[in-house]
Amino acid sequence: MLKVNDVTLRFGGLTAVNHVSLELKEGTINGLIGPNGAGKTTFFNLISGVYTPNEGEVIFNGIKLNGKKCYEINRIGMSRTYQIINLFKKMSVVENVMVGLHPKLKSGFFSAIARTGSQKKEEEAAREKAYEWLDFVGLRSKALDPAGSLSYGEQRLLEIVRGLASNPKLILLDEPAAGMNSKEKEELDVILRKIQKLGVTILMIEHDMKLMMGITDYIFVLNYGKKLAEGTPVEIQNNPDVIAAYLGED
Amino acid sequence: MKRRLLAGCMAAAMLVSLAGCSSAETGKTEGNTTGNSTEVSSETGTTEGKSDNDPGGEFVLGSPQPLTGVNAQAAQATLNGIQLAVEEVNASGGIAGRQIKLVSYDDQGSPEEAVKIANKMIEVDKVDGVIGPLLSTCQMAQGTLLNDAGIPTVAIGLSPSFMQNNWEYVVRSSLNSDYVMKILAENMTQLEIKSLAIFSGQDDSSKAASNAMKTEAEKAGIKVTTTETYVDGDTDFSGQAAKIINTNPDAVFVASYANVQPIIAKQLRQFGFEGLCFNKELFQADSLKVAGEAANNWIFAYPYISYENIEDCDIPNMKEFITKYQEKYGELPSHEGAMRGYDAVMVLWKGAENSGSADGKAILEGINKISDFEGLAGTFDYTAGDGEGIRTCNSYVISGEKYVLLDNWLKEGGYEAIKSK
Amino acid sequence: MNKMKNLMNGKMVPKLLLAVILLLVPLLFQNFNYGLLICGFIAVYVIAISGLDLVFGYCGQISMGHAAFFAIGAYGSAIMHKYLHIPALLTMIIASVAAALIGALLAYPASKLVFHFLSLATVAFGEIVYQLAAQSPGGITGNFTGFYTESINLFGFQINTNTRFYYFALVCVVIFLSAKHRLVHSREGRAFLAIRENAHAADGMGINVRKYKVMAFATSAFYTAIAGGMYVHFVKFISPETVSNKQSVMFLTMLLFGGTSSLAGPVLGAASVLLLNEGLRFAERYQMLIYGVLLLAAILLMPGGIYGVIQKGQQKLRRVK
Amino acid sequence: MLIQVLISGLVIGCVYGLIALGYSLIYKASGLMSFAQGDMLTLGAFLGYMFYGQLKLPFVVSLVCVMLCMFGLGQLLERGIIRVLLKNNVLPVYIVLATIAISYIIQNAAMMIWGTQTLTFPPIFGSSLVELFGVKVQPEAIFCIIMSVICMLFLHVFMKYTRFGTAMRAAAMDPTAARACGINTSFSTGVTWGLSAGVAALGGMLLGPIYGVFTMLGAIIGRKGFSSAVIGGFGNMYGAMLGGILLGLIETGTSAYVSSAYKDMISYSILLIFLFVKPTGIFNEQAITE
Repeated sequence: MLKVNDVTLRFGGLTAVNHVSLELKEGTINGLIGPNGAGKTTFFNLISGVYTPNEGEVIFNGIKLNGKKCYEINRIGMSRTYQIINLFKKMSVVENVMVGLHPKLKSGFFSAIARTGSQKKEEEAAREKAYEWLDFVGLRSKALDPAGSLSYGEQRLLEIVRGLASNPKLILLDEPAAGMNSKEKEELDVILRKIQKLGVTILMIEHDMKLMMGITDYIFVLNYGKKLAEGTPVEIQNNPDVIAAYLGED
Repeated sequence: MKRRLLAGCMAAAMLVSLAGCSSAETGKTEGNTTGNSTEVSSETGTTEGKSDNDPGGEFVLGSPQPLTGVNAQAAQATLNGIQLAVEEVNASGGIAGRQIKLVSYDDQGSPEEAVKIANKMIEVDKVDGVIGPLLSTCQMAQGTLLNDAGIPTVAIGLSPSFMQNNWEYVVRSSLNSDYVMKILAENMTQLEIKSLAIFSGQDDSSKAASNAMKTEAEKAGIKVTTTETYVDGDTDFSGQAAKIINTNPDAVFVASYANVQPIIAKQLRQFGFEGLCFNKELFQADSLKVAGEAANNWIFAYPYISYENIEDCDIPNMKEFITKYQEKYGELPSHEGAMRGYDAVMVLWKGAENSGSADGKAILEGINKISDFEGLAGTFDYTAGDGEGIRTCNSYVISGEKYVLLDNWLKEGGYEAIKSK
Repeated sequence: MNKMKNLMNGKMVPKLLLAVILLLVPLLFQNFNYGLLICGFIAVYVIAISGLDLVFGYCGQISMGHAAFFAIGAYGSAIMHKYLHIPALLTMIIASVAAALIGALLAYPASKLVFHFLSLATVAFGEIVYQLAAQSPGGITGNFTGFYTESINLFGFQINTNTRFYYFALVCVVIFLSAKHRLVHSREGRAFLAIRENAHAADGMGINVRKYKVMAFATSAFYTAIAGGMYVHFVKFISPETVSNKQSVMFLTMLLFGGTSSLAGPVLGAASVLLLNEGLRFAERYQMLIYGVLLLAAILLMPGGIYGVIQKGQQKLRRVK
Repeated sequence: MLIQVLISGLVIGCVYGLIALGYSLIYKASGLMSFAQGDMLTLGAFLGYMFYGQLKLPFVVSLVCVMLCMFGLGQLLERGIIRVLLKNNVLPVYIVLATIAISYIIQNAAMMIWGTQTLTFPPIFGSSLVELFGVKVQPEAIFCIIMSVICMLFLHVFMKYTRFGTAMRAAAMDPTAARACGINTSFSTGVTWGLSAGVAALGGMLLGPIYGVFTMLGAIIGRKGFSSAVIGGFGNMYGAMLGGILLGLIETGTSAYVSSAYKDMISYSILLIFLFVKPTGIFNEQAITE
């Protein structure tokens, strides 16, 4: 469903992403690991349209993404979360999710002002849908609180469910478990499985190896912007290059 | 929840605003003026009978002037002149026996403020007469309101535009700039000027003056080489000055605010223009100081001139005025607005004197009967009924950084001296 | 179903009470034209400021040249009315649509500018429109001599007295505020808020940031232009001084005094600043100095504006309860 | 005529440059924008009139006094108002509006203290005109050009090569990092505001003798300073000066050769065009786009 062929991104002299190719299969949970500064988040920004690759191409469900803007890529069905939480702090929790629904809603400017029947119905349906998504992560009780007032773990979950609201085919999760305690990590594990059941493919950056090895079907390893290895979690655990890169022997 | 909040706030806002208006209405903030005008009396609820002229009541005189902004200097001088006149009139019994209470406002030179002030003067202060604002745009905005309320206004603006709205209750105590332009055109033909460049501000009175100058000049067969303008508040006119000189006119006509006069004078001389310059109004005394010798050979036609010291003045009533002005304010009038304001109050007083009543209509009829009233600007004659009291004035030339009557200057051969240079 | 319950338990009462008060105002102030005039001005400014609130309070895009749209609304309506003899109400709408288009035209290239430079672009735009009004080609705007026009003629019913204009302005305020209320609580409103909060994330959530910035600018231009049209047909005279950059600063001051991103903020802001202006009349030439000092004090002490203070008060009340 | 246009374009351009230097300094040091620079110029002119005109101090002494007073005022402004606003982290527009309030206060306070007349700033080099390329020019005009260039060079050297200058630039780029390396950022931002006020006051002292001193002297020049700063590249010292001179020449040229009616409109349109087409200005200062 996502094919990345030989993609390169240069910042002036620095090659942040160096000829990386990978492919994601429908409905799988994929991991993206590598030491700090390996170019993981840059790779995410590359796919989601924040940067345009200097070389190579990114194909998503047969559509070439090079040069498309973030919101266009989002509308084709790819959502994402951010390493540093990017919630709309002063808006309420449920409103954050409703913003996620934005591409799915139809009501325009004038129907909003005239408050036509269809617009009212669509708004109510959107609000219901948002509440459903809040149940999905157990945040319904805090629906009307400002997003900024949630705990760190809850904000992470809200960001994930905000991404899911537009029923994407693929969701990119940038270190969802960062800053979570073990109980929250267990909950995250359950939620990730629920997301997979919805048929949504996941590509996840994460440093917590226990969580990654338990949940992912397939893992890619990046180091210094190059793809070091790929394979099932077991293969990756015993792959000498990966171990060397992590333990820094070479 | 949102709807309740909206409703509550709307109510709160409207009530706040209405309470505010009513509090303003009960004269809490009565316009008190600097200087020793009569003590501020809190407004009684009853509305004074406008028509009766019981001696007990006061004659409320409104004066909205642009006390802040670019024209603050002229406005302050005008206010001083008005206050001086008010004291004099009160000392000699007031208007039709009623002491004048001056109510002064700052209209910041904005027509919107002028409209609000006009309404406040009519409703809250219940003015019996108004001295018009210095800026014609404010006069234009206020004119209809005061006219429909039957309140006599003595305007002091120079531009002809606001006198064309046939407002019955508005008369002018200053000199309409169209007449000044006729006089200047006569001077130009007298001095055999063949070509003229025009440098004008965008404000209404400058625009009106430069347009009138263009028509008068063409009528007198003088070719207008170019018309340059400047933006209000601008200080650099070198581009315009260079262009004017490039068309090498015999003379340059300048229509501008007071603080622009010295700058353009210096820049014209700096760029090598030695010819005569004509100014739409009096070349102010302190502008003369800033301009220095660059102001020499500037000619203007104006009813009054400002003085460095009292001895220079040889017109009896003017000398008396500037002496009293110096006593009260410790300085000579810095802008001729003082004379305009003074004359305006005097015209109003004379009008009430002729008709013997303080009622708006009566004052107006009284003013239209004035035929030989000796004001600072000269002899006022309103009998023509078009609201213009002054029609002629003499011309002056600046020579040796002093005001000199044009006729004397010509007799002494001052012009030949320049022509030969 | 909880909506119906609210209607029943007297939520209608404050709204009815407000409506009664507002309708009674002219009767209470029979001979008090000045008060009504100020209320008329307040209504005009409420609409202009609500427009500015849309683009600044909700969408986070600063505009320091909004007097330009006020000018387009006022001059457009007055000129069309005089030369094309179109009835005043229609010219107001046409001029406002034109202002909205010009607003969109300005917003499109300006949407990539970061805060300070967007404010510079709007200052420049405001100055250009002011210069055009001050020395228009062929003197169509009457330049500094000003431009006279007539009051609105609603199918034969001349709105020329302060009382009639008060009611007309009241109707306009209700229409425009409820439209803003609905817009803010819709998909577009959420998009505006998302852009204000975090444009980068909004982009990631499928919101075409540029399109919504342009929409916010155009809507606020429409509001401010309508206010300009109402002003010119109320005062029946317009000249360039009214649309100088001092006016743009006045709009921003009122919005910040009142409190941004709220329905009541602009109302409180417009009312308080205008009344303050009237209250300071006694100060004559020191009026602007006091105004500057008060403005500075308000910014330092009351960043949320009056509405912010009320909200803090409500929150404290709720916590106490 | 061309020479006249060039010289006067240069004079007004240099003053625009000085104001633009002030904007760039403030922006470089605190990422903010002050709308009170024009009025700092006016205040500088009034103080200059007081020291040099009324107290009859020699010009150099009064220049130093004025610069010190304005330096102090600039710091006072930053510490008293801007920092308080930054502390209770208000929206940037509040700071912009605060500077506008300050400019109202300065204008009206100056009017109250020095009255409303146009005051004569006594000439610095006697009142005789000087011949330059066959054109009679006021000596103050040449003095203005020279002083502006000196000021720009001084600032450039100060910012680039002195320890304190580099500290100020570091504080602007990343206050937290600068603090980590022991730079007292609050002090350095205060100094920057003081410096830019001093530069504006210098502009006032230079313009005073040419145009006279009145409350609205700096109003329009202040806004034009923005255009010159953006044209040159906002935040860049060279850019400010070059932008100022370019704008001065373009303005004087258009009003001489084309028409003076739209002189102001042209300078604002240039600002708009640069903002939309080349926001980074001639010196490619990466300050503007997101």
